[in-house]
Amino acid sequence: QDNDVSLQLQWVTQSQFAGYYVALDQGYYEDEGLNVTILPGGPDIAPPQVLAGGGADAMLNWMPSALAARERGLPVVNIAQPFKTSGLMLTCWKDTGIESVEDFRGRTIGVWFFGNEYPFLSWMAQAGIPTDGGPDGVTVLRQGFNVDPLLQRQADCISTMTYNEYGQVLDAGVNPDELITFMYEDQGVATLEDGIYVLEQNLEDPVFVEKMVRFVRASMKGWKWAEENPEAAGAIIIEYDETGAQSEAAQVRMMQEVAKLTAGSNGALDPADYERTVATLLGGGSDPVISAAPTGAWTHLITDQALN
Amino acid sequence: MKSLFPILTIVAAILVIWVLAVVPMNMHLTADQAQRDGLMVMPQTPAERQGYSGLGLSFANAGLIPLTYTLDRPRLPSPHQVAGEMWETIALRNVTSRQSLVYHGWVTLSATLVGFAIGTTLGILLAVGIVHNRAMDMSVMPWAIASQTIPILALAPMIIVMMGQFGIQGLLPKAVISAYLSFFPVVVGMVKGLRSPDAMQMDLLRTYYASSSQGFWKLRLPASVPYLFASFKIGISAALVGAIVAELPTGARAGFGARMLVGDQYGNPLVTWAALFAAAITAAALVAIFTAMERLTLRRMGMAAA
Amino acid sequence: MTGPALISVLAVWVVGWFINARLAVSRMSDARIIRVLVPVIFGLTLLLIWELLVRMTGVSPIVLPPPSMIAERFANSLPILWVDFEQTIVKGAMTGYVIGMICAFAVAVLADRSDFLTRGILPVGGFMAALPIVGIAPIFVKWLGSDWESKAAVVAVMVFFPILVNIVAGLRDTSAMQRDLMRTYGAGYWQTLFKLRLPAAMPFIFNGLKIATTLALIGAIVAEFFGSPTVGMGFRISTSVGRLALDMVWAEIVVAAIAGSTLYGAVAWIEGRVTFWHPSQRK
Amino acid sequence: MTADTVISAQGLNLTFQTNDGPVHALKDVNLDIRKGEFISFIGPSGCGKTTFLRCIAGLETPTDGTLSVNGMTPDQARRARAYGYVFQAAGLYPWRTIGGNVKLPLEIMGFSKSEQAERVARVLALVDLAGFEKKFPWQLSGGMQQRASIARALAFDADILLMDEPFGALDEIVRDHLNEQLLALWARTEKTIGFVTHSIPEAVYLSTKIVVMSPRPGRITDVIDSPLPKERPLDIRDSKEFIDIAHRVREGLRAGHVDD
Amino acid sequence: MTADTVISAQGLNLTFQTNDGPVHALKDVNLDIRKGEFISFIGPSGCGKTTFLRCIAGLETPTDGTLSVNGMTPDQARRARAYGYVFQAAGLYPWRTIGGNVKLPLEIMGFSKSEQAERVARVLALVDLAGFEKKFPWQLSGGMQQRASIARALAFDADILLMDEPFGALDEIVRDHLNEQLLALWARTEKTIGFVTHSIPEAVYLSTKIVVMSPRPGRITDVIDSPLPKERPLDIRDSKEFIDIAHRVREGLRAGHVDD
Ligand SMILES: Nc1ncnc2c1ncn2[C@@H]1O[C@H](COP(=O)(O)OP(=O)(O)OP(=O)(O)O)[C@@H](O)[C@H]1O
Ligand SMILES: Nc1ncnc2c1ncn2[C@@H]1O[C@H](COP(=O)(O)OP(=O)(O)OP(=O)(O)O)[C@@H](O)[C@H]1O
Ligand SMILES: Cc1ncc(C[n+]2csc(CCO)c2C)c(N)n1
Ligand SMILES: [Mg+2]
Ligand SMILES: [Mg+2]
Repeated sequence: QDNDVSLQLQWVTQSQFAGYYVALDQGYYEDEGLNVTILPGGPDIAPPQVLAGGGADAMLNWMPSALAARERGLPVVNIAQPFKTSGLMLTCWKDTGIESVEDFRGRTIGVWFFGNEYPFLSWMAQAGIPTDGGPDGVTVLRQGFNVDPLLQRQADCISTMTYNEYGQVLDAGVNPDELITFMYEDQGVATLEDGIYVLEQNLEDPVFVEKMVRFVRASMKGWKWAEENPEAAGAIIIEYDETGAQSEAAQVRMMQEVAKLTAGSNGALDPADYERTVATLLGGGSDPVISAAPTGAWTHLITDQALN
Repeated sequence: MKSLFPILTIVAAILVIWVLAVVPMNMHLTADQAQRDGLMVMPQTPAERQGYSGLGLSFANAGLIPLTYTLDRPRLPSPHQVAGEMWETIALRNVTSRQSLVYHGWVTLSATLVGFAIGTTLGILLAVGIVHNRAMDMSVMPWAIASQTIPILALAPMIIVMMGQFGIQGLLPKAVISAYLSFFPVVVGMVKGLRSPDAMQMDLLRTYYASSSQGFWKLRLPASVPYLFASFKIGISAALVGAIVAELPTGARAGFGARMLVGDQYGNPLVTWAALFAAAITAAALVAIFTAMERLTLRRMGMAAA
Repeated sequence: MTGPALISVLAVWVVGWFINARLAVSRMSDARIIRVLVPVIFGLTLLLIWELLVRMTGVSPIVLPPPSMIAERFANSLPILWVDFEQTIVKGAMTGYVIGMICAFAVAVLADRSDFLTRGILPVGGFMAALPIVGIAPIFVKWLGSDWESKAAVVAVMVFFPILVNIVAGLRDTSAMQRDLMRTYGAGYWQTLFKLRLPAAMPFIFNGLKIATTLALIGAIVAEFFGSPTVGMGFRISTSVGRLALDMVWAEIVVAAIAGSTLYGAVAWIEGRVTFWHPSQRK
Repeated sequence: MTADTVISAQGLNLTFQTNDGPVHALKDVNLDIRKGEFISFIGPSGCGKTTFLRCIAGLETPTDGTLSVNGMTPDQARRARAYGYVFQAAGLYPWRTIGGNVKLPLEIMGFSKSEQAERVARVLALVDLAGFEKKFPWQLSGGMQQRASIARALAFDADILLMDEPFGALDEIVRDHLNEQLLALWARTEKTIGFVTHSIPEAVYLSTKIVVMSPRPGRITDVIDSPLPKERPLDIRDSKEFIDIAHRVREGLRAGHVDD
Repeated sequence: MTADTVISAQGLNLTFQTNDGPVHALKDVNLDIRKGEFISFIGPSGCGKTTFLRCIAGLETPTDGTLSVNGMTPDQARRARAYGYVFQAAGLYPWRTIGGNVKLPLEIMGFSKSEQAERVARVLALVDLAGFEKKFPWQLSGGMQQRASIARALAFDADILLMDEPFGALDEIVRDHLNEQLLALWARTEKTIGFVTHSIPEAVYLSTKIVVMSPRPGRITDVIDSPLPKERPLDIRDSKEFIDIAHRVREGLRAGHVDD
């Protein structure tokens, strides 16, 4: 059916994806005549793979991962970029004595892999710090899905999202002044996060394009609503969370933080952000994430129509 | 029921060890928290405390011991915390609520049962083929063993993506993974069972000039029933594990697996532990059901007392 | 699926099966080469079908790579595969296997001293064995850190129960007559254990050890999904999925299958040496 | 070979190929069995008694020589269900009642339901097991189980009955009793019976003809015709005639016996 | 009870508690066995032969009555390793060679290594198994296995030998042969032998005294002293005397036998 859209998320239902759930809940998709299915992600669900397998029409992805997929021969294209700012950061114990990036040498740092390691690796490459665990470099831990490695001091620093894991560290009773954080944005190594991607060949189909226009329009409407109504958006997330294990307070807080990241975006990709992301990734030293600047990795085709 | 008392004894012993272990396991976190709350903690900085073992730190801060039992995010929750969480999510919630472990149990169980049905059917068919066809016997068995050395968690996302490609979502992909884990014990057990009639019993049928299908229905199949039940009992717990594993990459929406993952990701260990125990209890109950069915069937077949 | 693909797949299947069917009923079907050849041909047939299907139906290699691509990746990544193998199998799985085995022996001998303990330990052990690995793995990672120690612990827990059950069953497998014989000699508990019950239990014990090999592998790999250093088979599988390097994922799966089958074979080989006397080992 | 010969073996040879080389289980066996005879095969372990019986039953194929059963090849005779076979152990299926076990061959041979019931009742009565139809094998003593297995072989009323040490596992008293009953049955039904045994008294008590066999290679060393009357009370075994035949059988056995 | 009584049972009773209620396995058993006697126990299945032997061996505890072995309680006698016990099946440990099996009791009783080797060689020669020391049980025939198990019981040279149907599973010829050897051994060593059997000829051929037992409740119904000379060639079994005793035993058995 040609009004059906399925969207593959990168993680389980949470406020990181509030815009879409709000659009669904508030009937924005319906208003556009769309029948949208949101597919939550999970560990080891690779959205590009789902897209390649035809399991979804569109996916959310971090741009480094999407560009890497593109180089691997899966031509995905960014059609919209609701997240303007990166929420990724490293959170460290202050009492370890870490004050600057240089102090990472000899430390153990938790990093998410699964396509989310690219920003970190580029950063370290630019800072000239090896990641092979030598005395001069950092020892990288493949971080699981929680903040325990930090709390239990198995790692000196871990990766956190401003909107999620950082809050969990605080929830565990840690005071912000016990911690020192390194925002990727502040380090000049920020890469674009949650963007909407589709397969390139689908964009040759005017029907699909038209469908995506409506989808992006409704989604952005959802995002803006969520930014303005974080409490309500958190409640909506709780409503859609089938596990029943999420707490509303945490989701509301997450929404408040996410709102800061989506605030600067109307949905259209800012080419300058794109160029910065590519530059960061290409600066990846001996083992760069992408070997050449990609072409055609994004388009304003959809947003131009959607935002009119 | 003469096993009840020994079981209770062992359970009691484990509970005692568990309760004792809570203190050293949680002491570092407790000490950190106590310090933030302005209590006196020895030694004074978290970094120094890292040098201590949990036990050592407990001796240094005996006064903090009660607090180790009430942490919100313990490394090792105390038994009463887990029991409390289970009581709350099993007994106090409406069974249709998403907060109810009964609801999640049903989500997992339905995939388990479908997967088990597929797995056992496949396993039995394969066993029949192996027993009746020499080529199949020689070809399939080594690969069946190799198939079980493949980490299912690695295959699960691929299976789910591939099935998603054909528009199959929801229960079925989970069931397929659960079937993958449960077919093997059934094949092994059934091959053994179908081959359990001795040469004399087989010869007897030859003297009657019985066809091979008569041999199957009148001899091999009934003879394999005890083996079948043994396989069922292993297969059903394997199927449950499969369904739980499959719940992680299916979008971790609902079910025991989803609860375990989400409990872990959002720093809620009690949710994880409660789901873990609920899953083990479910497995035990399923096995118990098959044990009862086994007893009933064998008694009806006249094989119970033999 | 397209017509030609279907036809060629069917053709490959028919040819492969025909060869095997002939070999299986041939006069030399008991010869060692045939016993090896038949499963190999079967495997090759499946691989060929896989290759054909992937190539002819145009499935993206990001979803399912063809075997040829996996083989190429395997050949080109031997050093990485080797360090992953060391980390996961040698450090994680083997250590855990040995620890689990030793614990199982200790508990079995303890339980064996009294019927009361056996009655209590077996059901409780069965209950603990039913705790799903995806639940216990994160807990052990939390307790013991991301490196191989937590993997070894997961493996030890997974293999403990099947081995224990088999030892206990094996120790009970002596006939009343064999035990009475020892009584007529006025033999003590340990004499009876070492001279009668342990040797008699060996076929059971090896049964448990064989089951445990595959469990050990799966346990070590799966536990890495919940936190690990940047090496190891589970780490590589998970990261490679994220990087869409499915050929690497399958190369690791091949390593797992080879390692698993080899370990299984090794245990079976030792079993053959130790239980040479058992009817199932005699020709 | 006369007109009423039912089983005839001429120059029968059978060699098993084993890992330790060929085993000559039967060598140059010649034997004619006439209708209504009760013929016992006796000999030490491994002399080929079972193998010979299995050849007759078409369960084993001789490497050489000819063998005919009711004028057919053994395999044809098997397909024609020409004989009932009783194994050493009762071998009843534990999941079937006694009645169900006896019914088994009838089901396989496609007898009608009513015919099945009727025959089961008749043969169970014949072996003194009327009333035990609904019991499971483990609820019966060893002797009763063995009687049930004989009933099973009788159910489809073949003319030939082949029995391979049917009473080997039973105690002497029960065995005596079953021997008596078997004789009575034989007298009543006029079946041809081939009977393998290890026991000299049993062979002498039952048979019209005793075939003494010897191992390595398995062969017939003596064929002794019994002059005992058809009517045989149990204490015929204390008679001079009986003891003489037994003595002759024992001598025959001893001669062929290779110490192990 | 005279001075040379080695085993003495007075008013022995043993009741097993089973799910189906109590089983009276031994009722009022009185028996004295003198040194050097060869005493056989015969009777139908379930009459308590095994149970009685096990009581003597201290493997079973009587519910009532007194039993002494070598002047001790059976349990003391067991710990003093006063007897060798031979079971119905050879029951050799398959993972030990023949030599290793015979050595087993010696290892347990702590004989020195050299003594072990010497005794193994001696008893294996005694049962005609010299040269088979390195073989595994399954490489031997049933008769040879049974001889090995007798060697095992003889290895530590107890004065009493208790044998529970040791030849039950063997064929008649092999059995004859072992009976002959057993008699020779007994004559040479002057051991006291308690022997359980189902076979009337075997009991008569071997014993100086035959104890006939009867089931439900298990009890002694007859004790027959054998007038046969100590020297017994195998064909003594065709003698009038032998047949008379056998007849008496059979009558005794029949009287006590309840048909199953
Ligand atoms: N299927 C077989 N394969 C190989 N050898 C066999 C097979 N069946 C029997 N034999 C051998 O053939 C010989 C005769 O065996 P058979 O079973 O006929 O002896 P038997 O007289 O019935 O002995 P028993 O009294 O022990 O039953 C023996 O040496 C035996 O080992
Ligand atoms: N451990 C036991 N528990 C319950 N009942 C027993 C036990 N051992 C023997 N019996 C019963 O005691 C009775 C005597 O048994 P026993 O084994 O002594 O007989 P037997 O004369 O040796 O018979 P057989 O010739 O069959 O060996 C039987 O009814 C038997 O069922
Ligand atoms: C193995 C694995 N690691 C990370 C992610 C995805 N991911 C994307 S953003 C984020 C932080 C969410 O708060 C996480 C965890 C995944 N899907 N699988
Ligand atoms: Mg035989
Ligand atoms: Mg007995």
